Formats: sequence, structure tokens, C-alpha cells
Amino acid sequence: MSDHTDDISKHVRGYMIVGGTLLIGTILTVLASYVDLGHEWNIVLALIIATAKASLVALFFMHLISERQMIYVVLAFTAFFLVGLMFLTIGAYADFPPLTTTR
Amino acid sequence: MQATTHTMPHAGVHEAHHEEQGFWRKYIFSTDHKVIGIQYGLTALVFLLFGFFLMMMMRWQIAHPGQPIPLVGWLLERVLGDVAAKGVMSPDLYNSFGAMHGTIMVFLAIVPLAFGAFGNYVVPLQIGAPDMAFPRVNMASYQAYVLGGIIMFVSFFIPGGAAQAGWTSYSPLATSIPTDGQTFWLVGMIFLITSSLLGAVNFIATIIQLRAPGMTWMRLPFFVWAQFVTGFLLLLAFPPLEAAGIMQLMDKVAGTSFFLPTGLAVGGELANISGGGSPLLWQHLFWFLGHPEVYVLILPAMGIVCEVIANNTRKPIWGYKSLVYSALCIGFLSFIVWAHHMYLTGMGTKVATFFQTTTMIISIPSVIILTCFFISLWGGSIRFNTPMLFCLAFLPMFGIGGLTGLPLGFAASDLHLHDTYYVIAHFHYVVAPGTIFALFAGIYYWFPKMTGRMMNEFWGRVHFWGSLIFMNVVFQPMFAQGMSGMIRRMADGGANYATATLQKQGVEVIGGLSDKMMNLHTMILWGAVFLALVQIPFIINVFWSIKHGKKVTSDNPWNATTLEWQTPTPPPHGNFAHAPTVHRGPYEYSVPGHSSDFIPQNETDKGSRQH
Amino acid sequence: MDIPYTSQPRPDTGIYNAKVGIWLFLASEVMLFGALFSTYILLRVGARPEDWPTGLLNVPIGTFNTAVLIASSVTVVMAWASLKMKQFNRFKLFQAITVLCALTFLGIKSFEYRDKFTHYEVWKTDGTRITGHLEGKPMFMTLEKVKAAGKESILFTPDLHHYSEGKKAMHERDHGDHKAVEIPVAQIKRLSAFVPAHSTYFAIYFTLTGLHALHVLGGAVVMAYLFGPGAKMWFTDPDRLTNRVEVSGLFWHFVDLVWIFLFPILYLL
Amino acid sequence: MDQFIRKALGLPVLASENGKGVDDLIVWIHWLMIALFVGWFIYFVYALWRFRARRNPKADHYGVRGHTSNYIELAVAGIEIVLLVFVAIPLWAKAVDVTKIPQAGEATNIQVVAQQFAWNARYAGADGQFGKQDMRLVSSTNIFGIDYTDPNAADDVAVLNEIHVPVNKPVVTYISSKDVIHSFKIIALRVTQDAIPGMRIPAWFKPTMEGRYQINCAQLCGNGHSAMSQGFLVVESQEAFDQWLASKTGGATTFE
Ligand code: HEA
Ligand code: HEA
Ligand code: CUA
Ligand SMILES: [Cu+2]
Repeated sequence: MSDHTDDISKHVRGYMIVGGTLLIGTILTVLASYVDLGHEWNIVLALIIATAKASLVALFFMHLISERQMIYVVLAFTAFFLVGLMFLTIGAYADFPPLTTTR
Repeated sequence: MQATTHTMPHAGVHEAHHEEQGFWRKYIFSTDHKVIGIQYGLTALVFLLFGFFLMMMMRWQIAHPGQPIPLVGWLLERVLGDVAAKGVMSPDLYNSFGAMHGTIMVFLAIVPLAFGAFGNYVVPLQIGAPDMAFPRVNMASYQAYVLGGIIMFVSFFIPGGAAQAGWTSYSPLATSIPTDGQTFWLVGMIFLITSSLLGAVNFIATIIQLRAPGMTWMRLPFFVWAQFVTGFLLLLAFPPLEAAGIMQLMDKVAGTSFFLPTGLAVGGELANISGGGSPLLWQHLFWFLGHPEVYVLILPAMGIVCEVIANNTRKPIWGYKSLVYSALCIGFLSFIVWAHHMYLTGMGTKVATFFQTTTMIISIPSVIILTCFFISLWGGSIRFNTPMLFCLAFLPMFGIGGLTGLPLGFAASDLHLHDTYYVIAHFHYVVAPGTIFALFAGIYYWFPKMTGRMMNEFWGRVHFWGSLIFMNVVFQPMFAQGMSGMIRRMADGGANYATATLQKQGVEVIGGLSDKMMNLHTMILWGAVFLALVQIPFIINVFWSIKHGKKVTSDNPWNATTLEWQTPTPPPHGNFAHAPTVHRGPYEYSVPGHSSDFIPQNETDKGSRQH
Repeated sequence: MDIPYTSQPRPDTGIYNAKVGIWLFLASEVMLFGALFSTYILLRVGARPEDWPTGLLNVPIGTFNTAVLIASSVTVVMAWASLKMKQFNRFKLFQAITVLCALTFLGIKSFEYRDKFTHYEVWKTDGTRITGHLEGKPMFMTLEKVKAAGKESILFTPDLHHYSEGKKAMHERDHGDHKAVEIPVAQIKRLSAFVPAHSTYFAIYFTLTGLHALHVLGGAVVMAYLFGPGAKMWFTDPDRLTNRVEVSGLFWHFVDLVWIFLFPILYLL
Repeated sequence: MDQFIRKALGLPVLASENGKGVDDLIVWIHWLMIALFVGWFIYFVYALWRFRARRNPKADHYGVRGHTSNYIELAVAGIEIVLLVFVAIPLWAKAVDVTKIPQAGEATNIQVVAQQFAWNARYAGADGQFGKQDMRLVSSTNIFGIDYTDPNAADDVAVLNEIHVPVNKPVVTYISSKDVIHSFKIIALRVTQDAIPGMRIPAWFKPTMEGRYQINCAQLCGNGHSAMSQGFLVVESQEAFDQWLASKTGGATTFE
């Protein structure tokens, strides 16, 4: 939330830099996928880059870096519930993996 | 705030031009939260009655399996065809009606009534706002609801009839039934979910942004808090079901296998699908909504109960802050208890421990809320008018429903009670004599604000006592039936499992359903019939009183403190002539040293001393 | 009374209404896509490796589309900044580019979809599996349709490798000759194009990208509206228009953000 | 007292060892519920009578000032925690973990596959080894998807709707389904387990009373759900059971 014109023009440079970084990130992701690190590590690396890119978008393009507290609260709860949904659901499968072939 | 409104007069807001509006703009495509609230209310009441009607026919079938339904049997046969041949309800039809009773009651009746109708009408008034933050989104929300409702309703008449897989629509059953009912159900649900999401965004934004000056968070009436938490439940719990709905729709129409495992057989032979999916995933995504949803059903009801109790005990609600924190706590916890509906899906010790623990924890804030209401009675000067009677009855009824949730919350006792009528009785005590009673109270309580006339008190009492007695006649026996092992969703009411039936076939078994339990069906049927009869005075009362009820003599007939009573009756478009300023908490009743026994929230300190 | 804080922020919360609204909406979108991502993880973990294609999608095209979305994210925030700086014409320019980017993205995506609909896998009764193309490149062909047409065999141009051989095989793809083979219908257990019903991979691929594409489409419509008729608000209530552009931009960034995750998990891993 | 509440609650006959804990938990939790409900209800009626407007025309702004309610709330929480930690959680651990049942070694192993609308069961036969199973081999003549190339499969015994088990010995059932979700429930034995296609979930019980029990299907599974009642479990003496099993042995893995 910056309201002054001169402020904004400073931001514009920032947007360009972030945009460039994102493009570089994309190329990195693609390159990284061609390097064989072992399947798991390829996934981890790809997700790390993706998360970094997503954070850039959220923080700078979506101005989260200078947003009001209330929005943080809403997003924090959302993130928490999402993590709950993912981990508990996936966790519930650990007990009985799906059956395809068994004795 | 004033400044804003002055610098931007009517800036692009079509809603602001409220001079001459034609009939369509005023009543059908209105963006006024009060009109939308009433639209929601009437539509939802019709669905409530329809849902009950479905259940009456089912109760007949349960009590007299295979016998033609009296009065309406022929009609069913005419409109639905073979599924009701000779006026007898076939198992297919029973399953359709059961699934649609659950769906209609939850998504088309109670939520729209509690959240859509009361929330829309009352929340902006109570926080001193001119309207919802996004009036057109509000209208879209209602329209999506109506569309969803129409799709659900139409599905009864398509070949094969409506969805048959229960309101829970478990896969693979839901996609294995070849008719299109489930497709309609899913499309209808997507509309209803969209409606709720739009509503939730609007409510939360309104409460955050449009509170009148001085209306701090801790001065909000509890009803507003309840709606606020409800909004978040809908906002964050519905999307996973929307995702699941889309996936089940794909399974149904595009032949995918999201919820269908490898090696699934249909009619003996391996199904021609890719497989690789998981039926349990649907259950997780469904109950991730399903559990928060039940608090969506109860929180607004608690909000209404709180308003009415404070008003009719003429004293502040005891422990306002604990109420607020408990509601927030319930809201938070309700996202992490869902798998208590799934204990018997092969859940291991660790996961079960987690969900049993959270389930027990979530019962504590409910106990706190109820306790606060009870204690609020102490020292009051209790007026027993119709809204108050319904609210008082809510307390023990919700108590029974809530307490019987506890044995279901432990995995080991749920082992015996799961999918029996004990569960049916548990949740109907919370939603029927619980939530419905609170909603009745809300109708009697806010009716004078909406119409300028009171509802008839005598017929109100008849409605109350009749409903209280027959609700209990209907649902109390179900605890006993469930405990004895009677399973739900039985098109024959369990006749196939009854000792008597088996003996007739010459089979001697241990632990079949006893005659005593089976005979209770008759009693429940009559209970339901009388329950329906005592609704007649209510329906007449509602419509009669609009024109002929006793006129209110003031804008504040109940001598209440909250802001909705400080507007003209009924409130005009834009609600308040001037933005009210709030000076005090919501329930300043019987303040010592004050001449009248209530102080409205917007009364200045000076004004109050002049009395 | 009119509805307050449609263009100016409310003093105590510091935000105007629509921004609260859009963030709440985005929170619900997070849960929507989050549930689908959870599904992706579960399906993937549950799938046998040979049933989960890797390296089947066209990476250069996907990369290009990613770049298109990122570029549009820059232009959409620039459009907003231009309004903030009171440069209406520049806003129009950036807004137009954004809409064009959105359309480009959708165009490329539909091209990709088409490609998949004409690509087939045959499961033979002896347990072997071949991917490739059918004679005449039809879409959505199935075994039932082949049988209904009374054909005894199909003419099939196999790919040089099957996706279950993994990415290695794909990298080593040489441009040898694709010879069509004839496969008797009697030897076919299952025949499916790369459509959602093909496997859980394509089920989740089409659901995720389809839902994402719907979001792109919705965003494009709003953006086009603000470029066209909606832009007139600049002359009556410039602050409110700026807010609208910001809010639609927030939605657009979110759509971009979702794609940033979709791209690696669907194309690269 | 104990018998009284069991009767008052309407708990059905109990014919298994594993069901004892379930019943006890149900009884104890109902004691808590009754105590709370009766306590609150008495208070409730008294308060309504004492503070009705006619008797008490002027309300007291402050009302209750003590902290009794906090103690009640704490007590409720306390009792719940005790029940949870000392009863419910250990009980569940025992109920679901078939490797930890008493005398696991002697257990009768049965594989149950539900279908619309009947119960199939399979015994390992004389060699005590189930044949290899693959759900992709399922057909109308091979309900369990048995891999007949596996020598262990040769003497497996399959039955439809009639499952026999010996008395006083734990029974481990591996429950699955072919088509939709069903639920394997025998009320008097306090055993319930959803039968989910694509999963095979173990559940166990230990019958203590000879006789015939009906198998209930507790999960909505289509229009025959209420009539999915032809399945029976017969609990009999070890000798009778052995005889019965022997009479079935001989490659009866398919049905007519
Ligand atoms: C509004 C709806 C609502 C509410 C509020 C609740 C509240 C609770 N529910 Fe319920 N529940 C449902 C609606 C609701 N439920 C529905 C619809 C289903 C079935 C869905 C289906 O399968 O189709 C269900 C099913 C259900 C199950 C799954 C059962 C099964 O399928 O096997 C479980 C298990 O844990 C459960 C537990 C609980 C618990 C612990 C609470 C707790 O929150 C309750 C806490 C409340 C109290 C503890 C009461 C406190 C009051 C007092 C102490 C005062 C006493 C008062 C007087 C004497 C005047 N519920
Ligand atoms: C909010 C939810 C809700 C509500 C309120 C109700 C209300 C009722 N329900 Fe239902 N029920 C469910 C949700 C609900 N139910 C669900 C989710 C299921 C599970 C479905 C499944 O298995 O999938 C279920 C299942 C269910 C069953 C089990 C069926 C089975 O397992 O086979 C039974 C059996 O008796 C039953 C009965 C009743 C009765 C008698 C009422 C009565 O209390 C109804 C009372 C209604 C009224 C008294 C009507 C009042 C209306 C008016 C007064 C209209 C006024 C109109 C105007 C002014 C215009 N319900
Ligand atoms: Cu099988 Cu119900
Ligand atoms: Cu629940």
C-alpha cells in the first residue's frame, strides 16, 4: 500500500527485477530436472525453486510484504488448515496402504 | 467515514440509486440485504417443509414396509413412475429420498435459513451498516442457491430419479449407480458451494469493514460473532468438497478413477476403468467439510439463542468473552476432528488417537457456551414469550444431542454405535429440536422488525408445545433402537434383521432386532404425523400475521439493546438515516441506577443519564 | 447511507472492502487447489511407477507458457502502477498486453490438449503396452468404437519408447523411422487416448490444468472488461478503478502462482 | 447397578470377549452424560421457576459472581481426559491391532470379501496358507482374484454367506469388498469393520457363545442394502468346525 507517485515509480524497477528473477527461476527448474539427483531429490529441488518463485510473486507482486496484519491472520489460518488436510489425510493412509496384490 | 461518503456520492454504485425500482428490481433481483434475507428465508422454509415431507413418506415405509403410502402414494406413482409402483416406496426411491432429505435439510434448508436469511437480514443491521459490503455478490449468492435448489429438485423427475448414495455420496457407490441422479446432485452441489463461498466472503468482509464507529470487536452482539465464525467455516471447508465434487463428477462423466481403486468389479466382472484411485480420499474430503458444516448448522442457532435469552432475562449474557472465545475455538478445532466419522474405515491407532483427542477437546467449548447460557438465567427476570420458550427448549435439546456425541467420539464405543439410529438420534437432537427451534425463535423474534407486526402469541405457544413434545416422540426412541443395533438407511426399517422375520424363515439367531424395537417405528410415525400437524398453526401464523398481526407500537417492541431495533420498522433501503455511533456493549440490560431496564448500544452516556 | 470504504481504506483496518474480499476469496482458492494437490500426492504415491508417466508432456511448450504467465504478472502489476502514477494510456497498454498473454496461454494450452487427445496407448492381451498414434489421428477413439465400426485391426504408429521407460529413454530419443504396425482388435485389451480416463495421472493432469485454465479464462474476461467498458470509471472514480485493477491483479497473480507449482509437478517430475 | 444400566441403555446381548471393553466404555460414558444432564436439568428448572418475571420483576445486572461453573467445566474436561487416556485409546489400540490379540497364534484366519449383496469368505485350507491374490484377476468365477498359479491356492476353501468359526478362539477377518463399500457388522460380537474396495483391513473378535449370528451390512451399498441379510456366522465347537471345514476342502474356490 504505497500511495505516492514517486514511491510507485521506484517500485516499478522492483517489479522488473522480480519478473526477471522469476524467468531465471523457470529456466533453473527446467535445467534442474535434467540433472539426475535421484528421483526424491529432484522433487525436493523442484519444489524448493517453485516455493521460492511463489513467494516472490506473493510478497512483491501481491504486496504481501507490506500488507495489513488481518490478511496475514487469514492466510496463516488457511495455511494451517491446508497443512492439516494434507498431512492428516495422507497420514491416515500410512496404516493401511491400498491393496493391489497381497497374500 | 462521513467524509468518504461525501466525496464520492453515488460513485458508480448502482445500488445507491434506490428511488424508483420496479417489481423485479425490488423483489426478485434485489441487492438490498433485507430483501435478499427474506428471499433466502422463504425459499429455505419451503425446502425445510419439503425435506420433512420426504421424511414423512420414508417413516411410513419404515413402519409399514411394502405397503402403499396413504394419501400421496398414487401421486408418487403418477409423477415418478415405476419406483413407486402401486404407491409403494421401492428401495431405490427410499434411498433417493434419504439422500435428498439429508442434502435438502443441510444445504438447502438450514444453512440458507440460518446463515443466508438471518445472517443477511440481521448482521448489517446489528453492526450499523447500510448494507452488505458487496450487494451484487450477495444477489449472485442467492441466485446460485436457487439454481442449485432447482437442479436438486428437478433431479427427482429425471429417469432413475434423484441421487441414491446418501447425503455423504460415498464413492464407489455414488458413481456405480448408472442413472443421472448423482450427476445432478454434484452439479447442484457445485452451485450451492459457490453460493456459500460468495456469501461467506461477503459476510466476513462486511463484519470486518462495515462496523459502525464505536462498534469494536468486543461490542459485537454474539450473533454477529457466530456468523463471523460460520463464515470462515464455509470459506475454508467448502473448497475441498468442491474439489472432491469436481473429481467425482469426472469419475461419473469422464470415466476417471479418482475414487475408484484398481480391481474394482461391477456385477462380477472387472470394471473397464484405469483404477488406481482411493475411495477413502472422497471420505476425507467430504468430512473435511462435513464436520465444520455441522457447526455451521449450530453456531448461528447459538447466536440467536444468545440474543433472545439476553433480551428476555433482561440481564447481560454471563461470560460474553468466554462465549466469543469458545466460538472461535470451536471454529478452529472443527477443522481437525473430521475423521471421527471414519473410525471404522480401518483407521490405525495413531490417527485415531489424534482424532479422538481433538473430538473430546471440541466438546469443551460447547459445554462452556451452554454453561454461559444457563448461568445467564440466574438472577434474571424471565419473560416466557414464544421466542424465549423455543430458546429455552433449545438448551436441554442441544444438551441431549451434544452429550450423545461423546460416545460417538470415542472410537471403541463408536464401533458399536456407528451407522446405527443412535447417530441419527444424536444429530437430529442437535439440528431438529436444536437448530430448528432456535430458527423458530429467530422468526418469532425478528418478525416484528421485518413486518411491523407481531405474530400471534397463543398459536405460537401451541406450535411450541406441540413441536417440543412430538420432536421428542420422534427422536427419543431412536437412541434405544440404535443402541440395540438398528442400522440406518434401511429401506425396510430393519425388518430383514428382526428376530421375528428370521423366525418366520426358520432361522434362529442370537441378537436379532427385537419386536419391542421394531414396534417403536409405529410410535415414531405417529410422532412425525403430529409434528407435521402442529406446524400448520405456524405456517398460518406467519402469513396471517403479515397482514393482520398486532401492529407494533414502537420500533423496539422487545425493549432490546442491539442496533437492529434502533432503525425504523421495517428498515428502509440503506438502513440508517445516519451512521449510528456505538457507545457500549451489546447487552446492557438492567444497569443499576438507570431508569429503564435497557440501554441501546447507540445511546450516548449523556442521553442515558437524562432518563 | 451509502456503503463506505469502497475506494478509501477503512482507517482501523487499513484496507478497502474489495481487497478484504479478494483475499478471503483467495484463501478459499488456496483450499480448493490445496485439496487437489493433496489428491495429486496421494494418487502419485499410490500409483505403480509404470502407470505414472514422466516426461510425457512437452517441456519447451510448458516453459514458454510459464514465461507467458510470468510476463503477464509483470504487466498486470505495471498496469496498476500506471494508474497509481496517473498514466491512463500506459495502463491501457499494459492491460491489453495482459489480456493478450492470457489468450496466448489458453491458445497454447488447447493446442497441447489436442495433442493429447490424439495420442494413444494400447494395452495388449499379452501384457505389453504401446503408445503412439492411430491412423488418421482421430480424437477420443475407444475400443468400443473400433469394435462398433466392425474393424478387425487397427493401424498404429508406435512411439519409439513407452513412457514407463522413463525420462532417460525420452532423452535418448533418436529420430528413427516411425513404422505403422497393424494390431488385431482381438489382441487389444484396452485402448485409450491420453484423456482423463486413461490413468490417474491424466485424470489429475486434466483436472488441475482444466480448472486452472478456467481461472485464466475468468481472469481474462475481467481484465478485458477493465480494459474496455470498465475503464471509463477512470473519469468518475479513479481511485475505485485503481482498486479494481489491483484486486483483479491479485487474482491474476494467484493464478500465476498456482501455475508455478503445476508446471514442475506435471511437466518435469 | 451395572446390569440395570445395561438394560436401561438397551445394550444387546454380548457374546464375545472383545466386546466387554466396548460395553464398559459405553456404560461409563453414559454415566457421565446422565450425571451432567440431570445436574444441569435440575438447576435449569429451578432457575426458570425462581427467576420468572412474575416472581422476580427486576433482574440483577450482575447475576452469578462465583466460579462454580469453571470447576464444573474443568471436571467435565478431566473426566473426558481420563476416559480418553485410560480407556478409549488403549481399547482402540487393542481393537485394531490384530498382531497384539491374545493367542494370536491360534487365531482362525478368514478372508471376507463383500459384494452387492452378499458375503464371501475364504479359508486357507489344510496348508494354512492363503493363495496369492490379485484384485486385477477378479472375475465372476474368481471372486477373490486368486492367482491359481500359486500352489498355496489349491486347497483354499471359499464359502458364500455361511461362515463358520470355532468358539473361544480369536478370529481374524481380513475384510475387503469387490464393488462398493459395505460394513461387516455382527452386533452381538461387537465387531464392525467397513469393507472397502481396494483395501484389505484386518479385524478380530473372539466369540464366547455357540450359535448362529446374522451378519449385518452397516454401510449403505445400494438398493439391496436393507436386504443384504442372508449372511450368517456360525459359532461352533472346534470339532464341529474342523468337520465342516474338511467337508468343504477340495478346491471349492469357485462357485457354480
Ligand atoms: C449441528 C450439528 C451437530 C453438532 C453440534 C454435533 C456435535 C457433536 N458431534 Fe455430531 N454429528 C452431526 C451433527 C452434529 N454433531 C451429524 C449431522 C452427524 C452424522 C452425519 C452422518 O453420518 O450422516 C454427526 C455424527 C457424529 C459422529 C460420527 C458418528 C458415526 O457416524 O459413527 C461423531 C463422532 O465423534 C460426532 C460427535 C460429536 C461431538 C463430540 C459433538 C460435540 O460438539 C458436542 C458438544 C456438546 C456437548 C458436550 C453438550 C454440552 C451441554 C451440556 C453439558 C448441558 C446439558 C444440558 C441440559 C441438561 C439442559 N457426531
Ligand atoms: C439439518 C438437518 C436435518 C434436519 C432439520 C432433519 C429433520 C428431520 N429428520 Fe433428518 N436427516 C438429516 C438431516 C436433517 N434431518 C441427515 C443429514 C440425514 C442422513 C441422510 C443420509 O442417510 O444420507 C437424515 C436422516 C434422517 C433419518 C434416517 C433415515 C435413514 O437412515 O434411513 C430420519 C428417520 O427418521 C430422519 C428424520 C427426520 C425428521 C423426522 C426430521 C424433523 O425434525 C423435521 C422437522 C421439520 C419441520 C418441523 C418442518 C418445519 C417447516 C415449516 C414449519 C415450514 C414453514 C414454511 C413456511 C412458513 C413457508 N432424518
Ligand atoms: Cu452392503 Cu449395505
Ligand atoms: Cu463430526
